[in-house]
Amino acid sequence: MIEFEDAAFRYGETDVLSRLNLRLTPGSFHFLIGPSGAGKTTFLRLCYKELAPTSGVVRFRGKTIGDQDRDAVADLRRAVGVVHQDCQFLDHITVGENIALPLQVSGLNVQERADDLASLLDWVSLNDRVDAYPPQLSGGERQRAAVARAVILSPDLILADEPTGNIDWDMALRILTLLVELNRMGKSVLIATHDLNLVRAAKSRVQARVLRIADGTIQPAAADL
Amino acid sequence: MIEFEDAAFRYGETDVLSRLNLRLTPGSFHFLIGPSGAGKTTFLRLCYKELAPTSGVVRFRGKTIGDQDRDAVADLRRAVGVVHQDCQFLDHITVGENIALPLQVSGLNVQERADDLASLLDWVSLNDRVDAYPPQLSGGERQRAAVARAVILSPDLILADEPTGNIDWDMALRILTLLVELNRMGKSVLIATHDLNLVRAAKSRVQARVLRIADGTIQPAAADL
Amino acid sequence: MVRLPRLFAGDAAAARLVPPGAHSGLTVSMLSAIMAFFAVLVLALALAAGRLADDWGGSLANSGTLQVFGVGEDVEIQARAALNVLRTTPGVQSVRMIGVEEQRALLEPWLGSEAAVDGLPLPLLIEVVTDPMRLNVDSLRLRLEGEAPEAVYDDHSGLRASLVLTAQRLKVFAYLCLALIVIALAAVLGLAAQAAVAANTQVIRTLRIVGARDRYIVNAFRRRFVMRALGGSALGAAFGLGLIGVLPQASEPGFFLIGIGPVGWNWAAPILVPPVAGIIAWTATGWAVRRRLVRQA
Amino acid sequence: MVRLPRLFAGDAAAARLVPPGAHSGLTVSMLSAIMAFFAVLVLALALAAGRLADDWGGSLANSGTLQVFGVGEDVEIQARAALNVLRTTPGVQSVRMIGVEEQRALLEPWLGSEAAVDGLPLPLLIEVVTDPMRLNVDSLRLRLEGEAPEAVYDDHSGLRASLVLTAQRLKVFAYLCLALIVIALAAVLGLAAQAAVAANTQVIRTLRIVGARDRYIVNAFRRRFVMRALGGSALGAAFGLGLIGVLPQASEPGFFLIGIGPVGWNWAAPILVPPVAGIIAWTATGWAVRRRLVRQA
Ligand SMILES: Nc1ncnc2c1ncn2[C@@H]1O[C@H](COP(=O)(O)OP(=O)(O)OP(=O)(O)O)[C@@H](O)[C@H]1O
Ligand SMILES: Nc1ncnc2c1ncn2[C@@H]1O[C@H](COP(=O)(O)OP(=O)(O)OP(=O)(O)O)[C@@H](O)[C@H]1O
Ligand SMILES: [Mg+2]
Ligand SMILES: [Mg+2]
Repeated sequence: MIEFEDAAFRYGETDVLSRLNLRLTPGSFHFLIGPSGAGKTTFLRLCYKELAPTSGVVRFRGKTIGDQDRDAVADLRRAVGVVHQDCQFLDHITVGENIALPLQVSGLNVQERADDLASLLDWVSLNDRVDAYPPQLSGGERQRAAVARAVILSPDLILADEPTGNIDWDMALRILTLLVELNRMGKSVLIATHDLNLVRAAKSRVQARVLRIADGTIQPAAADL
Repeated sequence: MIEFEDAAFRYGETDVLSRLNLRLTPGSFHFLIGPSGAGKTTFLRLCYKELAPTSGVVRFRGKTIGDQDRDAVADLRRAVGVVHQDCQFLDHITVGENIALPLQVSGLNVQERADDLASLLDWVSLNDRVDAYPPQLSGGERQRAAVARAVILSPDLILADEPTGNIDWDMALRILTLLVELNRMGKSVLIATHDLNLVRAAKSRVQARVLRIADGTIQPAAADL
Repeated sequence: MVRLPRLFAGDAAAARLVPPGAHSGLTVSMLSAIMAFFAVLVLALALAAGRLADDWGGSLANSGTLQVFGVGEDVEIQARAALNVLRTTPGVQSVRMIGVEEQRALLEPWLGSEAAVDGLPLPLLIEVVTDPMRLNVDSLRLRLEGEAPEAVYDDHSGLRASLVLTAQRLKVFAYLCLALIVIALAAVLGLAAQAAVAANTQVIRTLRIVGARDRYIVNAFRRRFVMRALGGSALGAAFGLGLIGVLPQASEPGFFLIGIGPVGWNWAAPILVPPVAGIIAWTATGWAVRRRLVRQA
Repeated sequence: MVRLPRLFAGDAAAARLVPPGAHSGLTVSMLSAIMAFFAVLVLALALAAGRLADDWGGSLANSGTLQVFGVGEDVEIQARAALNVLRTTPGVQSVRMIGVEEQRALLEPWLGSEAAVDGLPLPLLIEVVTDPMRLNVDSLRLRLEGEAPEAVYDDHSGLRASLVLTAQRLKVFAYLCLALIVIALAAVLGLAAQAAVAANTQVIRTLRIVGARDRYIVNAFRRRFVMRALGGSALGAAFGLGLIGVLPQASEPGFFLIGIGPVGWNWAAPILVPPVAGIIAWTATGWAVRRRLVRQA
């Protein structure tokens, strides 16, 4: 699915990531853990090419991302669903329209998918907030809407950055269940989180591997957590 | 410190909070828990008058907040430090300037307080990010900066909305320690959170009371968590 | 311009993704309106000046005056001889006797009341309409000298030169102003487009992140921007035309200086102002959005 | 204006809290520059028209022409008698003989070449400078009839009326345009201020939340906005003055229509344009920020 080969990244002078050699196979389920400021978000942004590695190569489905033109990158992003840490919404359109945004920009018919949208909203308990605007949502509601938007195109790879930071444990488990379900359907999932309870809860349901980010590089974590 | 008398709040048609009768005494330490979308953020916004109750009365230090003019409300806010769930920063000035913002708008000399600022930044491990701009911070760094800004004026009341949602456990404990320390100096603290581990960790250090928000009203939670 | 139909219909949905944001919108309309307003005024001025130059240059260049001096019978003889000469001169198109009354009216400002003119022994005046391309003034003068020595031909060249120069320079000045306004409009719309794009960096980022292609984003911005430029400039142009309409026209007495109302098909020229603004807006948005996009992943 | 020193010095720190944001900034400078540019041009036009009206109205109203007809000695006698009458008429300030050369120059355009004028028995022309408030033209005419019957007095009233009317209407038109520009500038700056405020809702919210008073926030916005209006309009005014400077002036031959360069102290008037823009910007920001603030807790 995604492959890092000697990839490194620095913001200006400060190295954030280096010597990344890593492969996410299709259908895998990964957690990415590490202290605040370690580079989890940076790593995810490398995966969907919001950032380009300062050296080395990132490949998506075997193709080097850096060599592709801008339209190809747009297409790549339709195959990747991202839950951003600071949920990115358009504040002037409704929550429902925001969630359907990936459909709209891909030129798909939003009306035809209304049923999918409704059942997804049900799952994240947002059906009564669908006509609100993003600034009218509570922090947790925003995060759930972001999850819904990430999966609406049923992408092959789902990247979730701290998707449960602002929500209570019951809702966190619901979202985890959703992601596990998608993984069972063959999608790859990568969750960056600092919540070890979530990692433990997932391990009982799916064969999840844990990556630890430390000192600018990413290593599989020891089995025990 | 803050007193709610029959206060209620609704956004448009939807009741969020009702029949609030509640008193936070000076020097107290409270947690506010409840599911996502229950009204935690709304309650905090009533405390520092970003929202006004649709009925009933909110008093700060014995004075009804609604009766005060805009300058008095500005002064009230200098006595209240708030950690927002969606950290509110000015993106075009540095993190250090953002943290010092309450000093600046109060007309205090920022230079004179440089030492306080430095030790505070030390505590939240942000001293090497002080010249960055807020969009260059990681999610957890932003949250720590928000905590620092909330306490820089050493306000009498500190309201923290999900202050540890994006940071790892060790850092969460550091921030808890900071807030407990301030509470020991006589400040009142109110933390809205969904993280029961944090509540448990606090109970071992300070005499914290827990308020549970449910069905639009706030009740002291049962002793067991 | 192939994409014009799509601009007006197909991408309303995409355009909704860009916030209507009072800031960029109002100023684009405003700027377009103001520039269009001045453009119409200056255009009218240029057209009027052009007309003036044509009038003065044309009618004066196409005419001359023949003065025949002398007393009693002599004048008649001389005039007849002179007219004979004119009739056989290539380039002379028509001749007209200027009556005594008309002659007096011309002289009055310089000589005072009618009574004063009465006593003057006025020459006989003949207005000659010519084709300046074919008329050889020197040979005409030579022939007149021979056949009607008391007749003097004046081709107005002195007076004409300065009037025509004025009108032509006025016209050049007005077109210069017009060019200035068009350049300023392009600059202003370019800046406004850049500003709108800068104010919506987050929107662009979000659209890119969910997989929108560059062209989709450009179209989303373009529609509203072009609409506003069109609307604003149409309003400004209408306002300008209205103002010109209520201005005293060239034909009214005492207004030769500000009779700048367009005449005939000239009314159509200001109608070109909004489409030009629209095309500029179209280009400016495309340029600004693409410029921002290449800096963004 | 008590707060002006603070505007220029004390609140630079507060002003830093409002993002420089290309969008609002560029357009405010731009708008101010364009409006100031046109304001200066139109102001110059108004001043020139005013001068023209004064010239025409003034010099023509303050003068008349006395024509003395007759031949040889008789002219001298009549002229002396007429001068005597003038000298004793209240309201007559000075008299001047118009020489034959000058007279010929006046007639030439209507009579053709110099040779033609030579033969004319020209009247003796006397230019009379008068105080129109005190001069009674009718009684002057009556007295002249008695003492110098060959002398005719003309007070130019016919020609004067239409020229003065033109110049005055031109002046009114120019001042109307100026008023229009000032109103448009106020509207535009008001909208721009509102736009800047709307674009910075988050900034205002953050400042309020950390305990900034309304006045502090108003000042934070005001400084940069006023600076930009001042800077932009100064640039525009300078550009306008520059353009006027390179325009052909009234004194050059052939340019009576566009000799709009300011004269003497008039040069100072366009300098008022930037301060006016500054004051408008000051008021507009205050109004816009306070308007937003009352809607916000
Ligand atoms: N645009 C940027 N410019 C400069 N430095 C940046 C930028 N974005 C992030 N950083 C820095 O890079 C480091 C890694 O950031 P990143 O957001 O990847 O951390 P993270 O692991 O996601 O942390 P968190 O758990 O707090 O979200 C941080 O120290 C951060 O300050
Ligand atoms: N501006 C608003 N307009 C309308 N409804 C709103 C607005 N802000 C919040 N709400 C709604 O009010 C309810 C309470 O919101 P609030 O932000 O107080 O929840 P919360 O307890 O803080 O939740 P979370 O834990 O997810 O942050 C939510 O259902 C939310 O959608
Ligand atoms: Mg992160
Ligand atoms: Mg909340």
